[in-house]
Formats: sequence, structure tokens, C-alpha cells
Amino acid sequence: MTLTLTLKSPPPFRLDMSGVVPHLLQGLTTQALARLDVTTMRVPVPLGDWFRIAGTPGSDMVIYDACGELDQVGAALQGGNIVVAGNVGRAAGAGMSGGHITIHGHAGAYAGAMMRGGTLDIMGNAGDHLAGATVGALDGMTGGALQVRGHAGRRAGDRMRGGMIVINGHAGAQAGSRLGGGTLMVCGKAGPEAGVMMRRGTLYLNEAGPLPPGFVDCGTPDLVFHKWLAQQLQPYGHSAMALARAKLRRYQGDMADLGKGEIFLCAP
Amino acid sequence: MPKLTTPLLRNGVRIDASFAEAFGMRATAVIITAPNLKWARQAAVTMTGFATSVIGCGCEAGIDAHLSADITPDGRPGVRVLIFAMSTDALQKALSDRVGQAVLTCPGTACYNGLAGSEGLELGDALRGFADGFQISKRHEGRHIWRLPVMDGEFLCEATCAMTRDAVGGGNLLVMGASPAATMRAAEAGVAAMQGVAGAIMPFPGGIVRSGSKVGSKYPGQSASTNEAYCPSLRGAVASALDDDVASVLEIVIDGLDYAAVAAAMRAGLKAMIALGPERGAVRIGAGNYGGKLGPHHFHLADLVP
Amino acid sequence: MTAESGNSARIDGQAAALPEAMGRAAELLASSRQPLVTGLSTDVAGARAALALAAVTGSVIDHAGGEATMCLARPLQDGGGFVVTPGEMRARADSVLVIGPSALHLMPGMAEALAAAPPLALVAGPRRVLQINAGAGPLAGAELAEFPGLSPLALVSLMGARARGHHVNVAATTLTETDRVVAWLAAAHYGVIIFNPLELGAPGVEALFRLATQLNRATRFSTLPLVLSASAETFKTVCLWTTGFPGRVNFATGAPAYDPELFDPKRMVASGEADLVLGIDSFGEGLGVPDHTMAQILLAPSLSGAAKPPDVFIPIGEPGRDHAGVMFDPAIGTLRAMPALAPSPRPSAAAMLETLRALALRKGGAPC
Amino acid sequence: MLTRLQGGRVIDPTRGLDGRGDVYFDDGRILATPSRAPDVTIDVSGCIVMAGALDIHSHIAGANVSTARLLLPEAHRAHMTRPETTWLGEIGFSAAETGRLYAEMGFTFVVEPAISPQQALHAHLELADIPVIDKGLLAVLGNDDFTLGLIRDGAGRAALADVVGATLAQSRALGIKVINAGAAAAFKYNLRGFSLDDVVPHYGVSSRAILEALQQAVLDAGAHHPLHVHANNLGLAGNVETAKATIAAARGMPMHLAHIQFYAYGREGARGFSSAAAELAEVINAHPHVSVDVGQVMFQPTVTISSDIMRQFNGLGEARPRKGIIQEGEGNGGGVVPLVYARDNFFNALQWAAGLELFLGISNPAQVFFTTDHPNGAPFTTYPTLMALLMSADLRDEWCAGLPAEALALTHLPSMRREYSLNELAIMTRSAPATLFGMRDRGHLGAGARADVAVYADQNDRAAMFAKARLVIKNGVTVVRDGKVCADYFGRTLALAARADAAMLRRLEAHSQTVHGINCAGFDVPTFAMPQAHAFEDVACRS
Repeated sequence: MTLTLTLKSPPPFRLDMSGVVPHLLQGLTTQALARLDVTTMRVPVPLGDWFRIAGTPGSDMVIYDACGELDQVGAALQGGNIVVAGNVGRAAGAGMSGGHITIHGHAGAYAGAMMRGGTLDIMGNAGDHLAGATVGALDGMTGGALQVRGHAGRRAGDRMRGGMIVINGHAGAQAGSRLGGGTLMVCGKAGPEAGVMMRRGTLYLNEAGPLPPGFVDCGTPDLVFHKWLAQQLQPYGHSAMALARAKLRRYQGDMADLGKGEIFLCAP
Repeated sequence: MPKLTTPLLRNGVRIDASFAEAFGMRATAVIITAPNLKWARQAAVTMTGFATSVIGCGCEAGIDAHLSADITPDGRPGVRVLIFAMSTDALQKALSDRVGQAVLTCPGTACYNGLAGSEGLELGDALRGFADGFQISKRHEGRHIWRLPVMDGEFLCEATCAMTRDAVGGGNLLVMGASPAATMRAAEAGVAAMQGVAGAIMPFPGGIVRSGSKVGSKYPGQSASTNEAYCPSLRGAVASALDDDVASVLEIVIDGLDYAAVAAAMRAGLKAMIALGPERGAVRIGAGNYGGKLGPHHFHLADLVP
Repeated sequence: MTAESGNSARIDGQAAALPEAMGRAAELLASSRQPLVTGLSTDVAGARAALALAAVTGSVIDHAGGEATMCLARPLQDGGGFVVTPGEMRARADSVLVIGPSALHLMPGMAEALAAAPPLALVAGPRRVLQINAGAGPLAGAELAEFPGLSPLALVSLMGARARGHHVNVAATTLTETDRVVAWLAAAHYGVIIFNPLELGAPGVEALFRLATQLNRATRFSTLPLVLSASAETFKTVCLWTTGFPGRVNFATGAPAYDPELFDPKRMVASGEADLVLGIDSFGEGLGVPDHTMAQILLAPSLSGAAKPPDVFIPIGEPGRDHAGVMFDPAIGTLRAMPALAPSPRPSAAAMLETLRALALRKGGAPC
Repeated sequence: MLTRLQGGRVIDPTRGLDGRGDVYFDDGRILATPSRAPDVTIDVSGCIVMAGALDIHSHIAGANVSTARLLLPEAHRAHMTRPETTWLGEIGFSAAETGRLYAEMGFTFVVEPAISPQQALHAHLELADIPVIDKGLLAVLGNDDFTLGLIRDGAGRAALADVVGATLAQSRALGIKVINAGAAAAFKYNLRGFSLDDVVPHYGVSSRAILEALQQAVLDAGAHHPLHVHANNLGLAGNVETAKATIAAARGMPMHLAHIQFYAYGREGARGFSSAAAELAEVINAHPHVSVDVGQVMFQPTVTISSDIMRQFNGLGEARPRKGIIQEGEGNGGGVVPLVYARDNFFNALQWAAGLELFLGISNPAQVFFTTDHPNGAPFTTYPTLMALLMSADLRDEWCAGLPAEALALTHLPSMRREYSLNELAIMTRSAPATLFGMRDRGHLGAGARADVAVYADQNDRAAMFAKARLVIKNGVTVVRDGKVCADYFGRTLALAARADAAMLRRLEAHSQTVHGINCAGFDVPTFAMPQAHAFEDVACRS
């Protein structure tokens, strides 16, 4: 069973979609769905004011004509599928523990923040703090798989501790900041200061701006790990596998912290 | 030994109306990869050396199969090794010791879990300390591997390894021929055929054992001793099990991940040896048992012959 | 604008009686889709009243200097840290590291304080002061160290790495200079690092707290963040006990919601999500939001400098001059009571905001 | 308006009352049975009627509490709309919520126990914003240069009494607390541990000397509440010896020891950590001049807020989540370290049991006070559950069944069958704390007492009963009805009318200028600074 939400027109304020995820909607009538509160600002906003609602709530949901004012789409998703046609706002898929979200558009900041499982696939670009940690939280993404087909903003993978992120395009400054684990791949170019304050974990960067001074050159060892990872990367497509199989220079850091993280950067 | 009843005859080879009696064991499997098959095999051969019998070696181990590059976890050629032991603890110790001494040390290799299932043994988890704090843990899609820096790069080792409680050890065939050369030829043909069966290994040297044994001894502390009923040189002096035309006996012992694997291996071995015929190979094929009272698994030759 | 006309209430730039101006402000608040309360250069009473007004009108609220507040708050929230009061720094610190050029002239009296020997130091003698990247503002008598071309974050990270004894990847001259600074730090008995949070940025401050953590393994260290705006610190203090959060709070959905990025006043204005700005500016610190077309209510001692007059202007007094007040005092690191130096009948921001709150309640401005 | 609460079970230990009766009040005061008919009668039959409860040790305001708020945005009420609840969400973490939640449990007076004199104004402004309840604070001395210098220089009893008097007056405090005497100063000289007879570098005075000097000075300054002591070695294995030595150091004079659960540890067992609560309770029973509060641990995540800065620094490694703030100041400063107390954790289970052992092992309920050291052992919102545990051995057995047996084996809790009566609970939470602070018109329902009354529906589920009072009267005003605050009411902050010696004030000012470069009048708490005209209520000194 699929629930279909079609945005009538772009709202002049943000909408909080965190209550509109499959496990919270089971058994609701269309009327009850229309009354769901998606308010973030002073004016009370029921879902039905801004969306045409069709179908029945089940494990699957489709949002049409979405736009950047829709925050927390698929947040805390436990299972099922959400497909979005259009852009989304902040924190799409934040805290999700299972299921699949596909966004055929761009996502705002904190997409996949603190996700624990499931898959998040962003066909367009992603904003800052991709898979990161919201204020005060010590862990960003801890599990699951996240792919951005376009580019990502600053601090992609901030505080990530587990799971896999593949960015097919470029990443902004400080990709992989404060990383504690997991693997982040940037198939395009990463901005300056990648891996800053990284403790553990792995970055694969096709190209990068200047690295922080706490990353030391460990040469170009031929590691079986790359071959192993390349095998795991089949679902992410050719560019990710090619990056894992490229000749890679290993930098270890950030020595300003624990210094057990690593950046694999394509050797020219 | 139970009294023999009328044997079956296949292609002139007498097949005893007997059965192999086998025991439940714990087993695990690892996949060893390397830049080429030579070095993967080298690690596996070293690791499975001196692993013929739990009695003296703590475990029984052998190479199960060669794996082509397209089916291994890292896209390199590899081999699958099976290890059997009587208890989880013994299996864990054998696994840690052998991977630690023979695979970790062997250039170019990586080591992965080779068995489906949830019950786990420590693999990399038991070895990571070797890296003295430089080890790196990676998890991906439910798999957890350790990367241990070593002098040729890294030793990649999966953290844990599955274990099965359904394993069967001690399946066997007794190959009896008119001359030592014919007996050896038959046994070699049997082992070659059995090596093609997945999930089963023949842990003795070259898959063959000559010192078939009985339980106990006249000497205290000697838990197993020579099976005089099958020793041709004692034929007249003891209650011999040998016919007049048998000049030499060899045994093939089989351990499998489950009952079916042992049965399949025995079936394949019987078929190959029967095909040789009594002139070039065995005149008679039997199986060892303890009267059916000790081992829960019985492999009747009558059920396995072609 | 004459001083006299600047002292009367105004509606659309025209002088108006105060009750009319207050009524107009209440109307604007009631009809707003999303009000934003900002500026907030005011005292404790003004901050309390502004928060209470924001609560009943469902507003987003933050100080105009909220960015500097967040540059210090975010690293503390993300990892904790070490801080010390100015008074204790003066008394105990035998070694003071000053990062950046702006640090000292932002804190009145600091240069003189650093020049004096610390009376309670373990070892008697003059205070050691080391200034990094002093630029145009070197302190008399201080040792200097220069790290050209390094970002503040890279600089602090480098010190942190060397303090841990880790290898780094920098030019030999930079390494030598870093090691000199780290050795200097290690020789401290009680060291304090003075920094400007806005200059270091949140990541730089986080790295600095990690450096302090590392230094505290062997000796004693703390940090003294400069307070860029006393009223910003005042607002943060009151906002913490009122809402539990240091600012950037939204009352629109009832309970205070906190998001240091979403409820940034500049973003709220730039995105058009706020359609009314209520600004309080007792000390002429400005509202911090760019020129805009939305409605605006301004509470300030006088109308001056604004390109476009606000829809409603309400004159107020200045705390500590026209009326008594309580403000955060950077020199003592906590709140301090200020009697009125030149008492006048000008109303306090708090009084005007409380009246507005009463009017807003009457107009049913509360969304919940 | 003369009001009668009719037909409830009135429990008033001060007057030895426990039985069905009526309570009258008018104009904010309790009356004896009046001669005229009441204007209003409220039927409270089936209910328990007690005076409003008093909490003598709860970190509810001030700079350190705000630092905790700042540190943990993710822990208080969700900053994003979902999830709606977070691990400290139930305490709200704001002044308004603190007052509301205390009032709904029937509390009408709470003491914030650790305010640096330099930060008294901040604390008072915050206390003034806590609705409904009356408040008070304790000022912290004993790690500041001025006090240590006086003791070092042998300034004598009168000078120390003057410092205490000046501090009480300037901070508008109800009493004086000393926190790990000398350790915060020693920590600034890089000492990492500090015991009763250790000496502060630079000053050459021991923790014991500071303790003894302040204990005497507090008595001499006329404070009702004796020196409130946070002893050395908090939380360390074997620290029961410290607690016993500190009690001995009281030399037969009044002293209050705070959160002694954290000092009830021996060194037995495989992990070298055991409960010595039974032993400590015996020592307390033998020293009736000493009072204690418990600092009970309950199983949940919380945040520790303490001016024992050395201990907080040493505890950073145990922080969960792994972050903390160490703020150093002119005296103690403050440290904020979040912690998780877990049922399946050996140490935490042992701490929980040790706290209950103390409650049950100390014979006189007037000597032991009801605290969790909020929020250090647990948030104050766990009080109702804790009350239920004290009142039911069966309930304790149920809890014990879910705890590590290894921990319980190192305590006496499973064999302790004592159950608190409602009367004993009323002594601990009403009459005794009022006496401890010299408040004759609180903690009881006799004629002339303040009309602070808590009415609970008598239920078998004691936790539910104490969580939501049926009715709470504050100064004669109905502030809580059916467990919900129903009035916009603000109580006052009680401050001791202590004598500030003019000469001593001048010395303090000169010292502050010379050593800290600060005009110490900046630390004053003038009435004009307060949001309400009558924010304070003076309490006369002990005569």
C-alpha cells in the first residue's frame, strides 16, 4: 500500500515532516492524515492544507512536487520506502534506523544526520553536515548506507562513527571532520581541511584541497583492504569502485587528536 | 568387529556389508586469499599441517576447495579450509593458533570467515592484539574486518568466524588390495574423487592413513593402538579380518560439515575405486565401526555404492 | 533626526503618542506570521521581558551577537572544555598565551593585568606572556610567535598534535616554532589561553579545548574566552535559565525549541521566514540583520542611523544610566548590578516589553 | 479568608499528631481551631495532610546549573520537535519548570546548596524566576584565597566569624557550605587528590584546619544551619574512612555532611569496592550532633553538577556522553559531568543499595535528609519512587531482583526490612529540615505556622501518591490542584540577616582589588536588582 502526498504549492515557511513517516501513520484515515500537525512556525499548519493526500498509509510513501521547505522528511524511519520527487529541506532521513529513502532532487543540511541504518539515496546535491551530528550529539551517522549522486556541502560525514557514505560529486570544506569510524568516499574533489579532528575512520578522496597539518604521509602501500572494499562497493557504481582500486596515498591523522584516522588520496 | 555378512560385489570389488561409524564435531571454515593461488595454498597447507587427528593434534583440518578470484571477498584467488574439533574451546584454540602462526605470517594473505551461520568464533578478534594498537577496525554491511599492519602491507582478517555444531567426523573407508601398489592406487583414486566434494576433507597425509587404530591398548596411557585385525603381517597370529587375497590395507578418513557432505564424499570415493576394478585397485572395500554403540552417525556402504 | 524628536514614540516615522505606538506594535505582533525578536542589547530585566514576550507571541528570539555566542557554545556542547574567570586568571596564571591580534583590546584593562605578577602563583615572579599572531597589536613585554599562512584551526591543531607528541606534516620552520610554543606551554604551572571565539571559529575553539585537555594531563591549564558583547552574554545567561538553551530559540510551537542554525536571526530574515522584527537596542549595538522590507518594531534610546524608519519606534532608557539594571560584566565574569548613574523618567525596555506582552495577550496573540 | 481542610489524616510530627482532623488557615497562616465558622471548607477526607515539604540540598540555580544546561542541549526537552522526550526532559531544565515540578510534589521550600559568593547575584536572579516555592542558598567558602590566607596567618576566631558574616550578608545566603575544603585551591597547584590531612600548597593549611575554622565561624556568625560539608574523596573506594574522620573532626559540635552515600564505600570484594553504609550509619547514630543528607542514586542518565572541581576533573573519563565542562573561579568554580547510572552496572547498583542502607540504618529520621543531591545522584523528579522504596521492603526486593548479585552481596540491603512510616517520612522531609534551618514557622501545621500545606490522596501506590499532590497550599494560596500548578504565584528567597562587619568588608574589598583586580562590590545583591520588589525574606540569626 502506498501513500501519496502531493505538495500543492511551496509554503512560505518550513514544514516539519518528522511526524509523517510510515510507522506513525498506520491505520490513519485520510481525514486524520490531513489533520497531522506539520507546524514549525506560529501559524498552525495541518498536513492537508499543503498536500493532496491519496492512497492508504502502509510501508511505502511517495511525495511529489517536494521543495526545500520540507524538513525532516523520513526522519527516524524504521522501515519501508519513501520516494521524494523534488527537493527536501533539512535533516532528511535524520536518525533513520531502517528502510529506504530516495530523493530525486536536492537535500538540505543534516541529511542522514545520526542515521543508524537503512539506505538514503540523494540523486541531487546535499547541504552541509551530511550524515552529521546535530548540536550536542557526539555521534553522527553510526550505520547504514548513504549516497549522494551530486555534490555535498561543508563537513560531510561530521562525527560519523559507522556506515558508508559515497559522494559521487564534490564535497565542501572539512569533509570527514571529527570522524570516529566508518567510511566516506568523495569521488570528486573534497575541499580544504578534510578529516580535521578525525579520530578514527577512513576517507577516500579522489582529489582534495590542502589537508590539515595533522595528517602525515604514509606512502602508497598496496593494501588488500582496497580490493576488499571495492568488492563491497558494487551497489554504489563504477566511480566508487574505481576510486578504491586507484593508486592511493595514505595519510594518517588527525594528529591533533587520536590520530588513528586515515585519508586515502589518489596519487597523481 | 561385527561378524561379516555377505558382501556386495561391484565391478569385481567386494563391498563389505558394514558401515562407518562417525561422531558429531564442531567445525569452522575460513577462506584464505593471496595474490595468487600458490601463496594462498601455501598458507593453507601450512595451517592444516599436523592436523590429522584430534587425538594428537587438537583438531583435524584440511583444504576443502580452491576458489577462483571472482568469488572471494577481495577478488583474489583463494582456498577454503575446514577445521574440526571436539569442543568449541578446542576449535577456537586451533583456529587462533593456526591462523595466527600460519596465515598472519604468510606473505600476501588475507583471511575471511568461510561459513554461513550466526554462532561465532573469534578470528581477527583473537589476533588484533598483534598489531599493538595500530590495528584498524572496519565494518561494512554487517561484516567486520580487522586490518593489522605488517611488513608487506596489511593483514586483513575478518573479526569473527561462524561455527557449525552439525559437523561429522570419522567417516571412513578401508581399502584392501592384493598388493601395496594396487591398494595405494585405489586409495589415491578415491581421495582424488572425494576432494571434489564441497564441505568435506580427508585430514590424513594425502588424505590417506595406514595406521588404522582400535580403541585402547595393553599399555596404560596409550589411548589408541594398532588395529591388528587388519595388519597383514599378523594374519595368522591374531583373529584377522583379512581375506587371503588382501596384502595391504589403507584407510581414508572423512570429516564433513554435515552428514550429507560425509556421505557424498564416501559415495564419490567408492565410485572411483570400484571403477578401477580388483586387478588395478582394491579387491575389497570395508568400513570401520565400533558396533554402532559409540558414534551416532552410521554410513552403510550398501547405501552408498553406485 | 534631532535628539528631541528621537525621544518620542513614532509610527511610520511620524511622532505618535506612546499608547498609540504600543497599540500599533501589538497589532503588528498579532498579525505577524512569524515574529523575530532580536537586537537584545539590554539588561537582565530586558532579556527576561523579551523572552516572556517571545513566549506569548510565538516568536523566534536571539541576540544580534548570537554568532559569537554560538562560536563558544557549540564547542562546549559538542565536547566540553575548560574556562576560568578573569579574576582567577589574574591571581593565579603564571603563564598566559594570547591567540590573535584582537584579544587584548577587546577586554579593557587586560593588558595592564597581564603586565602584573600573579600574586598567587606557585612560583613568585613576573607573569610569562606569549602572544601568537599578534599582528598589529603586540603586547608590551610579551614573547611573540608568528605562524603565517595557517588558519586558526590549523594553528591550534598543530599545537595539539605536538603537545601529544605526535608527528605532523609541516615545514621545518613551522615545526620549530610550534615546538617552541609547546615547550613554553609545558613549562607553565597554571596556564591560561586567552582567545576570541569569533576569530577562532567554532572548530578552532573545539580544537583549543582539546589542547587544554591534553595540557591538563601534566600541568594545569584553562582558557579565557573574550566576551565580545556584554549584552549578548547577559541574554545568553537569562535565556539559559528561562529556556534551558543559550539563544536561537523558537517559541512558535509552544515549548522552546533550539536550533543554532535554523533560528539564526540573519537566516530567518534572509529566507523571509520572519515577517516582523522586534528589535531592542539599548546600547546602540544594532540589530544585526540586514536591510529588509519586512515590518519592524524598534525599542531604543533614540532613532538614529536607520536608512528606513521602523514601522514603530518606542523610546527607552539605557540600563545603568537612566535606570538601574543588571548586566554581565566581562571583567568579573558574571552578572553585576548597576545603579542608575543619571536617573531619568525614560522607561526601561523591560517595562515597555511587559506592556507589549500584556497587550499581545489581550489581542490573543498567543498561538497556543 | 478562613479556610478549613476538613477530614484528612493530618500527619504533623512536630506536634506528635497523626490522625483524622481539620487544618485551618487564614491570611497565609495556620490557625488553631477558630471560634468562627470558616469561609471555605475543602473536603480532604481520604487524603493525607502534611506541611509543605522542604528540600535542603538540590542544585536548582546558579552558574553551574546553567553550565549544565549549556552542555547538554540534546538532553533537555527536545530541541527538535521529535523525539518529544529526552533523558533530562522530565526536569525541564528551566527555572519555571523547576518550581512547577517541585510544587506538584508538595514541596514548598528548596535550598540551592552551592553558590560561589561571586556569583550570588546570578543565582538570586535565577531563584527569583523559580515560581511557587520559597528558596534559599548556601554560599561556598573554604577554597578562596582570602579565607585560606586568614587561616594560614592565624587570624583568629573573630576574623573568620566576620568573613562568614560578611559573606552571608553579601551573598544573601542562609548558610555556608565548604566543598572538599582546600582541594579546589590545591588543584590549581596541580594536586590531583586531597584528603582530610593533606595540605594546600602555597598556604600550608590542611583540609581539617579549614573545616574546623569554618565550622566554628559559622556557629559564631549566628547561622542556624551548621557548616554544610562536602567532604574529601567523594566517590572513591575506601572513603568511609574519610567520612568517619570528618565526623570525628566535628568534635561534638554541629555539622552537616552532604550526600554521604558517596562516602559509604569500603574496599572489599573482587573489585575492591563495597558498601560500608552499615558501618557509616552506626557512626552517625553514635554522633547525634551530626546531620546528613543521602544523595541517593537512582538508575537513569543524569548530569553531575559540583563545585568539587578536583573530583569533577578526575571524573571526566567516566562522562557519558563523553564531555564535561570545568569552570574555575575565585573559590571553588564548578564542574559539570554527565553520567549514566545503570541497573546492570556493578558500581551503580552498589551505590543505589548503599544509599538505601543509610536511610534504613540511621535510626533517627530527624538526622538524615531526603536528597538525591539533584541532579547528581538522580533528578529530584525521582523522589516519589524513592519514598516508595523507603516505605516498602517488598518493593526493594523487586528492585534488587534485577540487580547484579555480585553488588548486592557486598551490601546489607537485602536483609534490611525496615519500612518508613508516613510519620517518619514527614519528620525527614518536614519537621527536621525546618529545625535544621531554624525555621519555626515551617515544616509543621501548628498555629502560627506558614500556611504551606501538601495534601495527597492516600493510595497504596506511594510513588504515584507523592508524585502529584492532590492539593498544595503556599502561603494560604492554592497553587496546585490535582497534581497541576494552577496559580501564577512566586515564593520568596530566604536570606539570613547576618551582620557584615564594616572593617571586614573593607578588607575583603582591598583583597579583591589587589589579588583579583576586581571591585568586589560588584558581587553585591542589591534589592533593586531583583525582578520582584519583595524577592527576599529575612531570617533572623540564631540568638
